[in-house]
Amino acid sequence: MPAEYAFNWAAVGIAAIFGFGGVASFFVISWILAPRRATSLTGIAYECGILPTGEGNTRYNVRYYLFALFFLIFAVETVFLFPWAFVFLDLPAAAFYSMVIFLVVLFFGLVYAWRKGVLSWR
Amino acid sequence: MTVLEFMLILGAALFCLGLYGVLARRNAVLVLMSIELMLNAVNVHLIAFARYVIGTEAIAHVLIIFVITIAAAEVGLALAIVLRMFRNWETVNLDRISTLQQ
Amino acid sequence: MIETAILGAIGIITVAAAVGVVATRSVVYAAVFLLVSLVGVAALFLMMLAEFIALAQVLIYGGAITIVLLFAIMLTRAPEQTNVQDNAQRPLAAMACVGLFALLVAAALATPWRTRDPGADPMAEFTALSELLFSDFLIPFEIASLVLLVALIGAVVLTRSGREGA
Amino acid sequence: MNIEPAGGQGGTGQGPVISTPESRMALQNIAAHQKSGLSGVVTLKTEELFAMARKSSLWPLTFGLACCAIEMISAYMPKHDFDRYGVVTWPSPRQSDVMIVAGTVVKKMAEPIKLLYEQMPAPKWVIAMGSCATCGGPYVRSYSVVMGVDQIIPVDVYVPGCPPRPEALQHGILELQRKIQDEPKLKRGL
Amino acid sequence: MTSGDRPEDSAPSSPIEERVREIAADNAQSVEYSFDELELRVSRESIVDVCAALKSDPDLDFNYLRCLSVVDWQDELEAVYHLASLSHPHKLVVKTRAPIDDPWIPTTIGVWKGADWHEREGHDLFGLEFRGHPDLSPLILYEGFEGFPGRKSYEIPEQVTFYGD
Amino acid sequence: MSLLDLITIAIIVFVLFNGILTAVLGVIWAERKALARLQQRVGPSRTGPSGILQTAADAIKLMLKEDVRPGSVNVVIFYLAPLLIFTPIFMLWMVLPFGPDWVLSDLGIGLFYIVAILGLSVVGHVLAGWASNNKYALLGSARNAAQLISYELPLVFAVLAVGLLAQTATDRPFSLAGIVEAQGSVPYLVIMPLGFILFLVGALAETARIPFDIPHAEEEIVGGAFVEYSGIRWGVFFLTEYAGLATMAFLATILFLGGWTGPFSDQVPILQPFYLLVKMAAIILIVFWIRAPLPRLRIDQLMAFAWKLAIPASLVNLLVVATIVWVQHQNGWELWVTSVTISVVSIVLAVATGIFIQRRREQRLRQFRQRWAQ
Amino acid sequence: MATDTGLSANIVRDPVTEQAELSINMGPQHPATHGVFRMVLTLDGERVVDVYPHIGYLHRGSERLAEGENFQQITTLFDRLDYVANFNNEWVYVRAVEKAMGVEVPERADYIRLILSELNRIASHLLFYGTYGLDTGAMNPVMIGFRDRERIQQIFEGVTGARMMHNYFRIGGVKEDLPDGFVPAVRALLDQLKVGYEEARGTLTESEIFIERTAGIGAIPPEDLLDYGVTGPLLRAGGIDYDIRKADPYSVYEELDFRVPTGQTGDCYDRYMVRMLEIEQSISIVAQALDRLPDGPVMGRVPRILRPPEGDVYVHGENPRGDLGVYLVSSGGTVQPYRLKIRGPSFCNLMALPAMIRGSYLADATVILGSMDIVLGEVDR
Repeated sequence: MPAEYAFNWAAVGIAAIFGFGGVASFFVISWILAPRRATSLTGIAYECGILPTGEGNTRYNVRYYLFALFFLIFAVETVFLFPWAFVFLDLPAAAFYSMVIFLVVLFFGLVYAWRKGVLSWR
Repeated sequence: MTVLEFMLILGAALFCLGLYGVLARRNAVLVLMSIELMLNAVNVHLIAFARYVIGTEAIAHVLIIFVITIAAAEVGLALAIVLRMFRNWETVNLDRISTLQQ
Repeated sequence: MIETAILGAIGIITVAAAVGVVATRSVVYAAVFLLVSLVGVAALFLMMLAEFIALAQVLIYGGAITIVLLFAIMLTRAPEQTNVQDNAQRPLAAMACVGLFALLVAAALATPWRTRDPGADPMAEFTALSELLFSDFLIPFEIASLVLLVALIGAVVLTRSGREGA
Repeated sequence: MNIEPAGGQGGTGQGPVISTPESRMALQNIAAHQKSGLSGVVTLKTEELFAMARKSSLWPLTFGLACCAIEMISAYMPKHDFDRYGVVTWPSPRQSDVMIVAGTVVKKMAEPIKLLYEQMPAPKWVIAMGSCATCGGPYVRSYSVVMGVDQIIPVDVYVPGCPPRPEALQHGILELQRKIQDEPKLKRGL
Repeated sequence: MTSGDRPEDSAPSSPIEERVREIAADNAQSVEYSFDELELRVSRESIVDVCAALKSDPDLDFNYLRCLSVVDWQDELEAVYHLASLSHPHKLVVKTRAPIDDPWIPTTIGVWKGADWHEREGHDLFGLEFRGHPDLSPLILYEGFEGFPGRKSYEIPEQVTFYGD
Repeated sequence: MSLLDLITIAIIVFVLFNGILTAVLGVIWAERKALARLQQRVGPSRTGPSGILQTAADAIKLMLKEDVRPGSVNVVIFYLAPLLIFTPIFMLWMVLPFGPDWVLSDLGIGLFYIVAILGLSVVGHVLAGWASNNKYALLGSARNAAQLISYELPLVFAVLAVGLLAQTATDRPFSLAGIVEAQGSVPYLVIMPLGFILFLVGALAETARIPFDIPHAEEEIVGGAFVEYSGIRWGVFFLTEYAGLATMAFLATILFLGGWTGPFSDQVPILQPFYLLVKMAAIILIVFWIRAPLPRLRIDQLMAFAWKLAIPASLVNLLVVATIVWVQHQNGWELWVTSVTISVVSIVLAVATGIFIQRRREQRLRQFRQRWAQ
Repeated sequence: MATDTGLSANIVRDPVTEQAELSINMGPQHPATHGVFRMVLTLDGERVVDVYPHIGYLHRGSERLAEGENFQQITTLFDRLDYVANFNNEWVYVRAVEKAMGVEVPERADYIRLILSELNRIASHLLFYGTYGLDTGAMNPVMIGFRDRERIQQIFEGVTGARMMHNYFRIGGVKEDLPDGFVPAVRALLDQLKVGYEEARGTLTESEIFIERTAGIGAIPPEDLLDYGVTGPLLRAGGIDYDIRKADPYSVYEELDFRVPTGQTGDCYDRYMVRMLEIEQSISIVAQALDRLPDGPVMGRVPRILRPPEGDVYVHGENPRGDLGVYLVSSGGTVQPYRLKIRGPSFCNLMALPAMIRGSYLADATVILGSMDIVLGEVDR
C-alpha cells in the first residue's frame, strides 16, 4: 500500500474514531458530573405541557420518500459525473455527448415528476 | 490464508447471510436489506479479483459501479412496491400478503 | 502487519453487522446494522486501494439508500413490529446457507488463482476506471441512465395515490 | 428573608424550612471549615466554577402566561436586552434551566406547568414573576386561580409587581445568579 | 358632548320597531326601549324562529351577533342576544328566559355560527344547556369542575394556601 | 505506515478536534454579538470581557445538565444519533487545506470525498427524530432529511463545476489544494458567480440557517428533531450545526475565494492562514447578516425552490462550464479566453436569473402597492 | 404496540390521500401560540386536516370577580383583560358605567382618553408587527416593534405612572390632568414612530419571503367572517368596512378626519397591511387630537358613591383587536354590578380559526394564528 495513500486514509479513519470517541467522551463526562434527579414525570415525551396522546411514531408523508428517491437517483448520477469530469478531456467526443444524453435523460425524469405534481405538494 | 482468500471468504459469508435473510425474513423491507447484503458480497469478490487476479483490473471497478447503480434503482423501485403493498394491505409481511392475495 | 490487522478488524465488523441485519428484530436496528456493514465494505474497498469506489459506496449506500430505507420504514410503521420477523423456513434456510458457505469457502481455497502483483497508484486506478467507463462501457452507461429513469418514473407512479387520476 | 418551600431546589424533602440565606451560609461555613484537607477546597472551587458557568448561562423556557409575559418579552428586547446576561430562551423544556412563570396561574394551567417543570433537566430554577404567580395577586378571590405558583412547583425567586417592570425581572435574574453562586457554599443543589 | 353611546339615530327608529313587531308577531312578549336600544322579549321555544327571521329579513338583516350573555336572575336564567346589522345602522336586544331548575334554551348556532363559543361558555359558567349544540364540552373550565361559577348561588371556595406538600 | 505516523496523525487530529470546538465557541459568540448589533442590542457582555466567555459558560453548563432520557425513547439510537451527526462533519476537516503544505490528507479526489461524507449525517438526523418518539421530532427529522438531501444536489453540482474548471489549470483538479493552486490570482468567485451563489444557497440549507431553518422552526415544531435532547447531547447538535457552518465557509473559501492566496501570500507564508481566516469570517458574517431580517420559507416552497430552480440551474451551470472547457480543449484556446468566456456566460446567467426574480418581485410589489395605495 | 399482522386500529384514513393522520398538539406552552392558547391539529403529512382549539388556560373569572367589586375598582380588571391595549379596555368600561348613570364627560377628558387610546392602539399593533415577524421566522421586526413600543410606554409612564396597568380612566373623566410637556413629547414621539414605520416597511411589508408566506393564506369569505362574529382588522381585511369609530361613533371621533383601511382578500397579508395602515391612521388621529386638545377640567360631576339605576346597558368600542363589548346589568341601588359580561374581540375572532386553518400547511397554521393577534387575557377573561 503506498505510503501517502495509507497516511491520508489513516487520518480519515482516526478522525472518525476521534469524532465518535470525542463526542462519546463528552457524554461520559456529563454522565459523571451531571446531577440525576429525574422523576416519573421527567420521562414523559414533551408535547407543549400536555400529556402526549397517541403514538409518537406515526407515518411520514409519502412525499418525503419520493424526495429521498430522487436524491438517490441523482447521487448515482454524481457517481458517474465525477469520473467523467476527470477524464472527458482526454477521451473522444463520444464521451462528452454520452454524458449530455445521460443528463438529458435524467432531466426528463425530473420534468416528468414536475409534470406529475410530485414537486409541488399537491 | 492470503488476503485474496480472506476477502473471498468474507464475501461468501456476506452472501450467505444475505441469502439467509432473504429466505428467512418475512418483512419485505428486511428482505430488501438482505438483498443489498448479497449485492455487496458480489462487490467484495469483484474488488478482491480486481486487486489480486490477472485480467480483471479496471473492468471489475466498472462492474462495481454498475452494481451499485442497479442496486440503487432496485431499492428505489422495490421500496415503492413495498409502499404500494402496504397501502393496499396495511402490512409489509410477505407471508401475509401471499395469503391475502389468494 | 498493521494493515492485516486493520483488514481483519474491518472484515469482522462487516460480517458482525451483517449478522445483526439478519438477526435483529427491530427494522430500524437492521437499517443501522446495514449502514455499518456497508460502510465496512467501503473500508474494504479502501484497503483494496479503490478509493473512488469506496466513496461511491459511502455516498450511495451510506447516504442515499439508507435514507430511502429509513423513510420506507417510517412510512410503513415497521419500527413498531417487535414480534418475530422470521418465517417458518428459518431452519431450512440456515442449513442451506451454511452449506452454500462451506461450498464457497472450499471453492475459494481450492481454486488456484492466477494472482498478480497489486498496483500501487490509486489515482491511476481511478483514471483507468474512468477511461474504461466512458470508452468501452458507453452503452451500458447509457442504459444505466434509462434504468434510473425507469426507477424514478416507476416509483412516482407506484407511490401516487391510486384513486387520484385513475 | 425568603421563605423556602420544601422540596425546593435542594430536594431535601425535610418539610417547610424558613431560614435566611445568611444564617444558612454561616452554618455551612462552619461545616466547610470543619472539613479537613485540600479536597474540600478543591471541590469547593470546582463547584464554584460550575456555579459560575451555570449562573452565566441561564436559559429560560419560552413561556408566558398573561400580562407579565409582555414585560418579560420587553426584557429581551433592545432597551433591556437580557442577552447581556446570557439569558436566551429555548422553546423546549429539555434545553432550559429557568422557568419564568410570568402571569396568572389558573387551575387548568397548573398541570401543564407542573409537567413542564418536571420535564426540565436538573439543575433547574423557577422565577415567579408578578403578583399573580407570587400569591394570586388581583385575582385572589377568584374561583379558578392558583394562589401562587409555589403551590405547585418550588420557586427560587419572587419578583413582585403587577406587572413587574423589565428592570425588576432583571433584578430577579441577578438575584437568581447570586443564589446559584451561593449554592455550592451552601451544599445545596447541584 | 355626551359620553357613551348616543341614541343612534335621531331619525325615527320606529320603522325598525314596527318591523320587529311584525316579525316577532305572536312570539313577542314585549317590545320596548331600554336606554337607546330596542329590546325584544320572546319565549325560549320561539327564540330560534325569531332569530332566523330577524336575520333573514332584508329590512332588518341582523347578520352580526354582537354578544350573547347569560344572566342569572336567581330563579331564572336569561340569555341576552345583542344583534346588529352591518348593512343598516340599527341594533336590537333579544332576551329570553329559562327557569333555573329546567335550564335549557335552543341553540342559535344554526343562525349565527358565532354563537358557538358564547353558548359553550354559558353552559360552562351557568349550566344553561343550549339544546341542539353539537359540542357542549367544557370550553374554559377544565374537565371535572364542580358547580357553575357564574351563578349567584355558587360559593367561591375558600382558597387553600399551603407551602410544600 | 508506521506507528509513529499513526501517533502523529492522532495528535494532529486531537488538536484539530479541540481547535474546531474552540472555533465553534467563537463563532457562536460572534453570531450573538453580530445579531445583537443588527438588532440594536448589546449582546452578551457580562461573562468575560465583551462576553467572550459566554459560549464557554454555555458549554460547561450544558455539560453539567442532567441527562434526561425520556422513557419512551429508543435508548441505543437516541445516544447514537448525535455521534452519527457530528462525526461526518468532523471527518470533512481532514481534507481541508490550511495552506499549501498544511493539509492532513490531500486526497486526489477530495471533492468527491466531501460530497460522499456530507450525505452521511442525514442518517443521524432521521434516527434522532425517530428515536425521540416525539411528534415534533418526527416531523422535524423528516423535514430535515428532505431538506438536506435536496440541497446537497445543487451543492454537489456547483462543487463539480469547480472541479471541471480546475481541469484547465491543474492536473489535480479534484484535490482541494489543487483547486486553490488552479485559481491562481483570480478566484473562481469572479469566474463563476452563479456557481458561488448556488453553493452558498446549498450551504445555507445544509446548515439549516434562516431562511432555510425549517427543520428547527421553533414557531412550528419547537426545535424539530432535537426537541427531546437535553444537556450535552443537545449541545452536540448545536456544535455540529456551527461546525457545519464553519466547514461550509471553509469550503467556500477554498473553492471560490482562492483559499489562502492573497497579496504577498507567496512571499510571506505567515499571511496564508490569515487570509484564509479573513475570507472565512467574511462568509460567516454574510450568513449572520442574512439571518437577522429574513423570514423563514415554508417546506413546500423550500423543496420547490430546490427542485425547480436550484437543481436545474446548477445542472445548467455544470453543463455550460463543461461545454466551454471541452470546446477550449478541442480548439486549444488560451486559458484566459476560457476564463473570460465562462465568466461572461456565468455572469449573464446569474444576472438573467436575478433579473427574472427581481422582475417577478417588482411585478408583485407593484400589484400590492397598487392595492394599498392611499 | 401494533403488529405487522393486524390492521392497526388507530390509523385514521383519509379517503382522498390515503395517508395516516397524525394529531399534533400545540400549546399551552408553545412559542407561537401567543400565550396559553392550545390547539390540536390533525395532520395529513404537512397538511392540516382539522383543528380543535382549546381555551381557558387563562380563565381568571374576571366577570364573577367584578360582581364583588365597586364600580370604580373594576377598571383594574379591565386593564388586565387585553393586556396590550389597556386604555382601550378601560375606556369601554367607563363609558358603559357613564351611559348607565348618564354622566357627562368634560371634553378635555374625552380628548385625553382618545389620544392615549390611539397611542395604545399603535403600541398594540407594533406588538403584533413584532410577534408576527417572529411567527414567520424573522428576528428583527420584534426588536423594531418593541423599541418603538417602549417609547410609547415611556409617554404612558409619564402620564399615569405605570407602564401597562394604568387605571387612569375614571368614571366621569380621567384621574388627573396631563403632565407638563405632554404635547411636545407626543409630537416628538409621533415623528419617531413615523421613522420606525418606514423601517418596518422595509423589513416585512416588502419582503419577498414574507409576502410568499402570508399572501393567499387563511382567507375565508367575508360572509363567513360576519357569521362567526369576527371583527376588527380581520373583518376589515376581508373587505367589510366596519369600524365602530365610524359606524357607531363615540367620544370625539366624529370631529376627527381619518380613514378606515380595508383589504380585499382577507388573507394574512391583508390583515397585516390593515394593521400597518391603522398605525398610520392612528398617528394622524393623535396629531389632530393634539391640535384640538381643549383646556378645562378633566373630571365631570360624579357622585362619590356610584349607584347606577336598575337596567342594563351594552357599550362597545373599537379595540385594536376588534369590537370590545361590555354588557352591564345593574340591579339598582347597589355599588356593585349585578352582572358584567365582556365580549372579547379575540374570543369571537378565534371561533373562525378552524375554518381559516383547515387545508393549509402546518407552517401556515402558526402564521394564521399570528395574523389573528389574539390576546388570551380577553379570550379567557
